[in-house]
Amino acid sequence: TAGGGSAAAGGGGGSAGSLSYDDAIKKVVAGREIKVGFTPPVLSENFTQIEHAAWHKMYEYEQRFGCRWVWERQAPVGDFNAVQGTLGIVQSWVSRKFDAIAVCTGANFATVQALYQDASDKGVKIYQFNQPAELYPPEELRTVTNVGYDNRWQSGYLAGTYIAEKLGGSGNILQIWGPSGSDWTRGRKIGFDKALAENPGIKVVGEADGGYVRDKGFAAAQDLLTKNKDVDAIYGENEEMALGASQAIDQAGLKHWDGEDGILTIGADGLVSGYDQISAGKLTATVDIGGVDQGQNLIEAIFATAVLGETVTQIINNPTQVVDKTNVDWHRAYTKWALDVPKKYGD
Amino acid sequence: MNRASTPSHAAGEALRRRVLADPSIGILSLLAIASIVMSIVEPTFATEGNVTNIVNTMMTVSFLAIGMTVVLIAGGLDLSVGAVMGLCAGVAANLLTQGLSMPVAFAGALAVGAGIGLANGLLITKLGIPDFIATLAMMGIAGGVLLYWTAGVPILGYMNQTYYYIGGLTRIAGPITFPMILVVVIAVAVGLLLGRTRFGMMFYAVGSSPTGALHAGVRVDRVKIAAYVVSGLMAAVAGIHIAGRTTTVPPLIGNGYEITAIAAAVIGGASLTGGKGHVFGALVGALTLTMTRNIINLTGVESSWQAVVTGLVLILAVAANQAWTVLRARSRTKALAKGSAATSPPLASRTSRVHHPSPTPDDGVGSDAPAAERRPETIA
Amino acid sequence: MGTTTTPLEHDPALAPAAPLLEMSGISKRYLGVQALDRASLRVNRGEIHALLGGNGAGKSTLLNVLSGTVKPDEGTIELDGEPVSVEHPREAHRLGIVTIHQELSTLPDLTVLENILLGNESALGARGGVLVNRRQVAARVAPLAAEFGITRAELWRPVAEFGALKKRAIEIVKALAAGPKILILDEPTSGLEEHEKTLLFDHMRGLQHRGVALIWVTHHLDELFGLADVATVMRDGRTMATVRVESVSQRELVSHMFGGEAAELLAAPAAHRRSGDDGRQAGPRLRVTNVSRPGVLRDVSFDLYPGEVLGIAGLAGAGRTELVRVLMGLDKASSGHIAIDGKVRKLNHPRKAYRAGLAMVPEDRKQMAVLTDFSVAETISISRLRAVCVAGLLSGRRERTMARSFVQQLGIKTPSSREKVRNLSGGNQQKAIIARCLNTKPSILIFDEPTQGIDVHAKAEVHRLVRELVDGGTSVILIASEFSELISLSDRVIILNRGSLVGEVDDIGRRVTEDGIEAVKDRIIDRASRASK
Amino acid sequence: MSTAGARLSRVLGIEGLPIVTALVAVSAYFALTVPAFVDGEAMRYYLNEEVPVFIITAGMALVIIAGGIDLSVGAVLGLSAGTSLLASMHGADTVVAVLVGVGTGAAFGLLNGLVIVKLKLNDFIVTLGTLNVAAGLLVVLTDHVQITGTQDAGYLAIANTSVLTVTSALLVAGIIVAGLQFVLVKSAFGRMVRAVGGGTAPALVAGIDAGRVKVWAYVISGTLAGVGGVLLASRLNSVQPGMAGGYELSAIAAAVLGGVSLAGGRGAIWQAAAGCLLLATLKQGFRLMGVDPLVFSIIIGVCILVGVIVDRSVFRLAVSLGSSARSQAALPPVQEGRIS
Ligand SMILES: Nc1ncnc2c1ncn2[C@@H]1O[C@H](COP(=O)(O)OP(=O)(O)OP(=O)(O)O)[C@@H](O)[C@H]1O
Ligand SMILES: Nc1ncnc2c1ncn2[C@@H]1O[C@H](COP(=O)(O)OP(=O)(O)OP(=O)(O)O)[C@@H](O)[C@H]1O
Ligand SMILES: [Mg+2]
Ligand SMILES: [Mg+2]
Repeated sequence: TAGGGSAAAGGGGGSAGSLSYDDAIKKVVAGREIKVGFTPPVLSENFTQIEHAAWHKMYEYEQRFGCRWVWERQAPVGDFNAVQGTLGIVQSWVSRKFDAIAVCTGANFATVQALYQDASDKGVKIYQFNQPAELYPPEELRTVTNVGYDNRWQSGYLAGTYIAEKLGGSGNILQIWGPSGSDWTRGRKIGFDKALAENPGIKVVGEADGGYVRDKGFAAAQDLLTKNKDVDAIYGENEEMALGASQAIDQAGLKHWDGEDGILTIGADGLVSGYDQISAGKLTATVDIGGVDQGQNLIEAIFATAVLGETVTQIINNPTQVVDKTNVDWHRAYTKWALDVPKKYGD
Repeated sequence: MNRASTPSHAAGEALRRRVLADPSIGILSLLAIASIVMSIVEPTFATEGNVTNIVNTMMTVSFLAIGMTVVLIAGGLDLSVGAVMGLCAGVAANLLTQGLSMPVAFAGALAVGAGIGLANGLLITKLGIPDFIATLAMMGIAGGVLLYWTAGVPILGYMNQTYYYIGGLTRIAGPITFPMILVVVIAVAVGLLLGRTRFGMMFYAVGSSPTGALHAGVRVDRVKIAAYVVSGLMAAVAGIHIAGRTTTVPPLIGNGYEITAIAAAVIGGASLTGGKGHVFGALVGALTLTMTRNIINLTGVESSWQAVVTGLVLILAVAANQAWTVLRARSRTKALAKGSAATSPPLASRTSRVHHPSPTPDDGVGSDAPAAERRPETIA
Repeated sequence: MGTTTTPLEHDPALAPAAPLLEMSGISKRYLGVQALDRASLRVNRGEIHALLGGNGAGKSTLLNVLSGTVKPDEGTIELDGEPVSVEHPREAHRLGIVTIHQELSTLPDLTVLENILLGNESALGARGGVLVNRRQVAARVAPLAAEFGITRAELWRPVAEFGALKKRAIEIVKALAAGPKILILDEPTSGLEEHEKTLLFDHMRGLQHRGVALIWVTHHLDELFGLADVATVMRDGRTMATVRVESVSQRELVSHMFGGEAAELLAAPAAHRRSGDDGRQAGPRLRVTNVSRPGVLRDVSFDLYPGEVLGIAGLAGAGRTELVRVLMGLDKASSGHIAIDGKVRKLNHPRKAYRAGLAMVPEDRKQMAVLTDFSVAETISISRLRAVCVAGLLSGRRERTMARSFVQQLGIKTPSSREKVRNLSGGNQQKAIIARCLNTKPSILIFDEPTQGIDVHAKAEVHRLVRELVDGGTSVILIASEFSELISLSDRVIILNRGSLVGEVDDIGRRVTEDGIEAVKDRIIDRASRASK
Repeated sequence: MSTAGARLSRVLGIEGLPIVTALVAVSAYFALTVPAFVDGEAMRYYLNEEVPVFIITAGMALVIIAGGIDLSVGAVLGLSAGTSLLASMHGADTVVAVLVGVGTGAAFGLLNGLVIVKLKLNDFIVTLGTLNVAAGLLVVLTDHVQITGTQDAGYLAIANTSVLTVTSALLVAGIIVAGLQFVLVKSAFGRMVRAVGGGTAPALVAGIDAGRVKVWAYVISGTLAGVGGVLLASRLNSVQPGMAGGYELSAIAAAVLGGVSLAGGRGAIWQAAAGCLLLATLKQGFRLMGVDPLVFSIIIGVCILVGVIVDRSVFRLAVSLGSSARSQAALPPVQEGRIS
C-alpha cells in the first residue's frame, strides 16, 4: 500500500531485489550526493519517529544504489506558535541549493505555497509530509508530493466512530483540544464531527483547552471530570493530552475502559509511549497516523523524483489505524524497529 | 497612647498592619467572592474533589512562584525558571532511568537547578548583564540543552511507587498529597527566612535600594546570587515534582511557565521594582491562576474565549490589589485628618502623616510598583 | 594669617605620634573629572574633625573611599598605624567606621527597625541565632530612637511612609546605634530642624568624650565653632589645609575653600528690601484662598505680590512643602482656590503651573529633581523645550549655548554642558535645577530649601540670585528651615503650624533693623511651635 | 593620562558602537564563511521575514525608554493582521483595511496606556493581560482556523512591492525606525519620553505631563504593532491564531541587546533595531551553516551573553583608559538595571 507508482518502491517490493535492476539504478545514481532538508514544525517524539523511519530507507538505498545522503534537520525553535520559522529554514535551504526539502509546518498555506513555487522555480524540489493537504484545493499545492494521511477520515473520523462503536452508539464524551486551531485540528474536527453526526447518541458534555501538553491536559480533564460525573469517553486531540486525561481518570478514582465499562480514552499520534500505556490499560486507544510509513515513503518519493526523475501522485496517503489492546503489539514493534536505526544521518 | 508604646502591642500592631497592608488581601477577597458565586452557580465547584484538584494543580506554579518571589524581592527577575524546571525534570528522570537511586537523581536535579541559578547570579552581578537578558539567554540555553539531549523524545519509564507519591498522584492520607506538604514546608521555611532572619532582611534591602543596602554593609552581589540560586533550586523542585505528575518528561514541558510564575508572584504582591513580596502572596498568585482555569473549565466558557478571560482576570487581579491598597490608604488618611483635628500632640501628628515618596498628580503615571503605595489619594 | 594656613604636618601640636586615621595620597578619577588628587586626611581619637570645601571639592568622594563605597585609584589608609584596605562597606563596619551618607540611603521597603538593625546586628546584640528577635532589638533601640522623635510604634513601619526628615533621623539613629570608632557625617544636618540639630550636636560631643573620632562635612561654617576641633579644607580634590578651628576665622576658611578673598566671594548685594506696600497697588500676583487638603493643610489663605520674597516658616511637617506642592499642581487641594493675576486657575498638573508662570526648585533633589541620564544642558532646557526648538525640532547647538550661559551665570562646576547632572556634586546639581527653573522665566519661583547642601559661596550666589529676581519683578516663595536664612532673605514671612496659617510677619527688613534678627526669629519660632488649639 | 588614551576612551564610550561593531563583525564572518549568506535574495528574504519584529522592536524600545514595558505587542500584531485581512476579505477598500489593522493596534496601545496610567496598574501584568486578550480575540475572530485569501491586489501589494531591490515592507520598517529615532532625539516629545523614563517624579516636577507622555508611548507601540500586522497580513495573505506569539520577547531582547536600559530613560531606537538585526543575522547565519536546531537556542543564548559581556568590557575599558593608574569602572557598584 505504499504510495503510488514509484519504480524504486516497486523494485524494493520484491524482497530479493534484482541485481541487474540495482546495478542499473546504481548507474543512474553514479554515487551522487543528495542533499535533503527535513523540517518538522516542532521537535517531538512523533517527528523523531518519522525521521528515523526515513533513515531506514535512506540506509537501504545507500547500500543498494550507492547514493550518498546529506541530511539536515532544522525546526523552528520554540513553542507551537513559532511556525513562521519554517519559512526562513526552507528559504535558507533553497539558497543553498538543496536537492529536496521535506516540510511539515504550521505556517499558513498560502505563504508556504508561494515559497514552494519560488523554490521549484529555482530547481529545488519540495515535499510535504504529515501535512493536512486535504483541506486545500489540490491545484493550489506547489509540492512534488504530499506524504501523509487524511486527517478527517483517517484520524478524526476513526476516533469518533471507534468511541461510538465501543459505547454502543450512546454516551457522554469530553473533548480536549489544543489551542492552536491548526490545520490538523481542523481536519480532525471535521472527521470527528462527522462521526458524531452519524451517532446522535454520543453527546459532547464538555470541552477544554489542554495546550497540547500533558500537565495541562491532565488539569483540564480533571476539571471536566469534576463537573461531569457521567462521562463515558475522553477524546484528546493529541496523545499527550489523552494521556493526561488518563491520569485524571486515575486521580478521580474512576475506572478505565475494560472493554465493557469505565471511561474510554483515545488520542492520536501513535507514539511508543502511548502504546505502552495502551498495553498497561491506561489508554484505551490511539490513532496511529502511520509515521513510520510516512518516513519511508517520503524517501522513496524523493529518490524516485529527485534522482530518477519519475513522477508520483500529488497526494500519497499512508495507512492509519486505531490501535488498542488488540493490535498494539505489532504497531509498537513496527515503530520500535523504525526507531532502532542502522545509521544516523545529519550529524 | 500608653498602650501603643508597649513593645508587644507595637509588634502586634505591626503584624496587623503588615497583613492589612498586604495587597494580596485584595485579590484574596476577589477569590473569596468568586468562590462563593461559583459554589452557588456550579455545585461541583465546592466539592472536596474539585478543591483537591485545584490545590494539586497549583503545586508546580507554587514552587516556581516562591522562587520567583525571592528573586523579585531582591530586585531581580528570572525568565529561565520554566526551562530550568524542564531541564531538571529531565535530569531527575534520566538519572532514574539509568538506575540511580532517587536521592541521587534528585540531588542531581537540584544541583543542576542551583548551578544554573548560580550562573544567572554570577552573570548578572559580576559581569553586569541585565537580569532580563541573562535569564532570557539562560532560558534558551537550558531549554536547548534538554531538547538537544532528548532529541525531542520524551523521557519515560522512570516512574516508581515513591515517585507517584512525589508527583502527588498517590495520596498520603485523605486528600493530602506529598507536594502539598512539601509546599507548606518550603513556604514556611522560605517565609521564615525572609521574614525572620538577617539574611532574609538583606533580600528586601537589596531589592529596596541596592545603594542603601551596600551602605549598610550588605554584600549586595552575594545576596542577589543567593536569590537566583534559590530560584534555581525551586525550579528544580518544581521539575522533580512535575516529572512525577506527568509521568513523562517531554522536552517542551517548561514552556511558558516563567511568565506564569512571574504573574503569580506579582499578583501575590511582589513588585518588579524589588523590595516587596512574600511567600504567602506567591501561593495566592498561584491559586488565582489555577482557579481561573478551573472556573473557565467548569463553567464551560467556550475554549476560544479562554485566553480572553485569562487576560481579563490578570488585569482584574492587579486592579483588585490596587483597589485594596487605595481603599486602605484612603481610610487611613481620613483617620489622620480626623486625628489631627482632635487633640493629638504635635509630635504624633507630625510623624503619623502619610508621606509620598513620589509625586503623582491626578492624571499621574502608573508604574511597576503599585502606585497607590506611594500616592494613596489619587484614584478618585 | 600665614600660621593658620600651615598644614597640619607642620604644626607639632596637631600631629601627635599616632593618629587614629591617616589617609594619604588618595586619588580618584572619573571620566573627565579628577575627583581626588592625592588628597590626605589625618584624624585623631576623640576629635571632631570638620571636612570643608566647596561643592565638588571631593569631600564625599574621600569619605566614600573611607567607607568602602568608592575604590581609590591610588593611596593608602592607615588605622591605628596599621595599613588597612576598605574594599567594601562591610569591612568599614568591621573596622568601626560608620557613615551617614550625604544622599539618603534608607531602605524604603524595610521597617524603621530593620533599617536600624541591618548592618548593626552585632552592636544591637541580635547576633544570637539565625532568627532575629526584633522585639528585643526594638526595646534596645527605642530610647535612642525616641530622642530623635521616632516612637516605638513607628519602629515597625516601613520607611517609605516617612518624609525626608525622618529618614535622616533614622540614619542618625542607625549610625549612633552602631557604636562606631569613627563616625562619618556627610552633611548630616541638611533638612534637620533646629532642635534636632542641637540634639545631634550633643550626641556628637558625647561620642567625642567617649573617644570616638568624628569626621563631619558641613557647609554651615558658623556651626563649626565651639564644636569642631580641627578642620581640613579641600579644594579641587586636593587637601588644602588642616587647621585648628579655634585659631581660625570663617573668613580664612572661606578663602582656603575657594582661593581668593572671602569678602569678594561672599559679597551679597545690598539687600534692597521691599517694605510696607510697594508694589502692592497692582494687586497680588498670587492669591491663595482657603486651600485645604485632608490631614495636611487647613484653610490656608495668603497673597503674594510682585517683586516680593515671601518666606514660609514652620517646623518640619508644618505643611510647607505640601502647600507648595498644591500650588504646583502636584497634589490636589480638597477645597479652596488659587488665583494668579486675579484669575482663578485650576492647577491640577505641574504642566499647568508652569504655564501659569510658576516654577519650583524642589526639596528632595535626588528623588524629585535630578533627571536620570540627563545632561546639564538637557536638564536646563526640559521645562521649556520650545526655546531650544528650531522649526519644531530640538537644536542641540541652541540648547548648549543656552545652557552655557546659565553655567556661567550660576557658576555651575561641570566639565561640559554635556556632562550628566547626576555626576555633578550636590551643590552643582542644585544650581542646574535652579537654572532649569530660571529658564522658564517664571513670574513666581518657589524655592523649597534652596540652599540645602550647597556651599557658602553658592549659597551667597543663590541669595544674590533671589534678590536679583525680585528686583526684576519676579515673585519668590521661599521655604528654608534655617530661620536666619529665611529672615535675611524674605520681605514677609507667613507661618504655618500643623497645616494652618498661624501668623504673618511683614516688613521684615524694618523689624530686623529695629528689633534685631534674634527677636524676629524668636517671634516666628514661637508662633511656629505653639501647639494649636 | 595620555591624550591618545583619552581619545580612544571617548571613541569606545560612543553609544551604540558595540552593537554596530558586533553586527558588522558577525555579518562579515558569515559573509566570508557562508557563501549563501551574501546571496541577495536570501538576504532580502530573511530581512523581510524580520520586518514585523523589527517594527515592534522600535515601539518596544520607545516604551522601555519611557519607563514601561509592553508585552502585548506580539499578540496585538497578530490580531491586527487578523482584523485587517478580514476587513479586506470582506471587501473593504485597501485604505480601510489598513486603517482597521492599524486602528486595532492603536486601540490596544491606548487601552494599555490608559489602564496603566490612569488606574496605576503594573505595566508588566496589564500588558500580559492584554496579550492574552488580543491572542484570544484572534482565536475567536478566526474561529480557530487559518483565514486566507483577500482578492484585493492593492492590499497584497502593500508589503510585496519591490522598491529599488528591497520590498516595500522593509522600506516601511526602515522608515519607521528612522522616523522614531528622529522623534526620540529631535522632538520635544522624544525628550520628554527620556525624562519620564528616567523617573516620573522629577519629570512631573519639571512640568512634564508624564501620564500623557506614557500613554502616547503605548499608543505608538500599539500602532506600530498594528502596522506590523498589516504588513504581515499583506505579505502572507493569511492569518492564523497564535500568529506572532512570542515576538515580544524577541523585541525586548533586541532592544536590550542594543543598549536600551530596562530601567528606563536610556537607549536609542536605532540601537534597538540594530539589536534586532543582530539577532536575525545570527539566526540566518547559523541556519545557512546548517547548525543543528537542537543546539540553536543554546548558541543564540550564548551569543547574547557574549555580546553583552563584550559590550560591558568595552565600556569598562573606555572608563579605565580615561582613568589614570589603576583601572576602575565607573559602573555603579550595584547593578540597578531592572524592569521598571
Ligand atoms: N521622598 C519624598 N518624595 C516626595 N515627597 C517627599 C519625600 N520626602 C518628603 N517628602 C515631602 O517633603 C516633606 C518632607 O517632610 P519633612 O518631615 O522633612 O518636613 P518638612 O519638609 O521640613 O516640612 P514641611 O511639610 O513643612 O515642608 C513632606 O511634606 C513630604 O510630603
Ligand atoms: N560617580 C561619579 N561619576 C563622575 N563624576 C563624579 C562621580 N562622583 C563624583 N564625581 C565628581 O567628583 C567631584 C567630587 O565630588 P564630591 O561628591 O566628592 O564633592 P563634594 O565635595 O562632596 O561636594 P558637595 O559639597 O557638593 O557634596 C565632583 O566634580 C563630581 O562631579
Ligand atoms: Mg558631598
Ligand atoms: Mg519641606
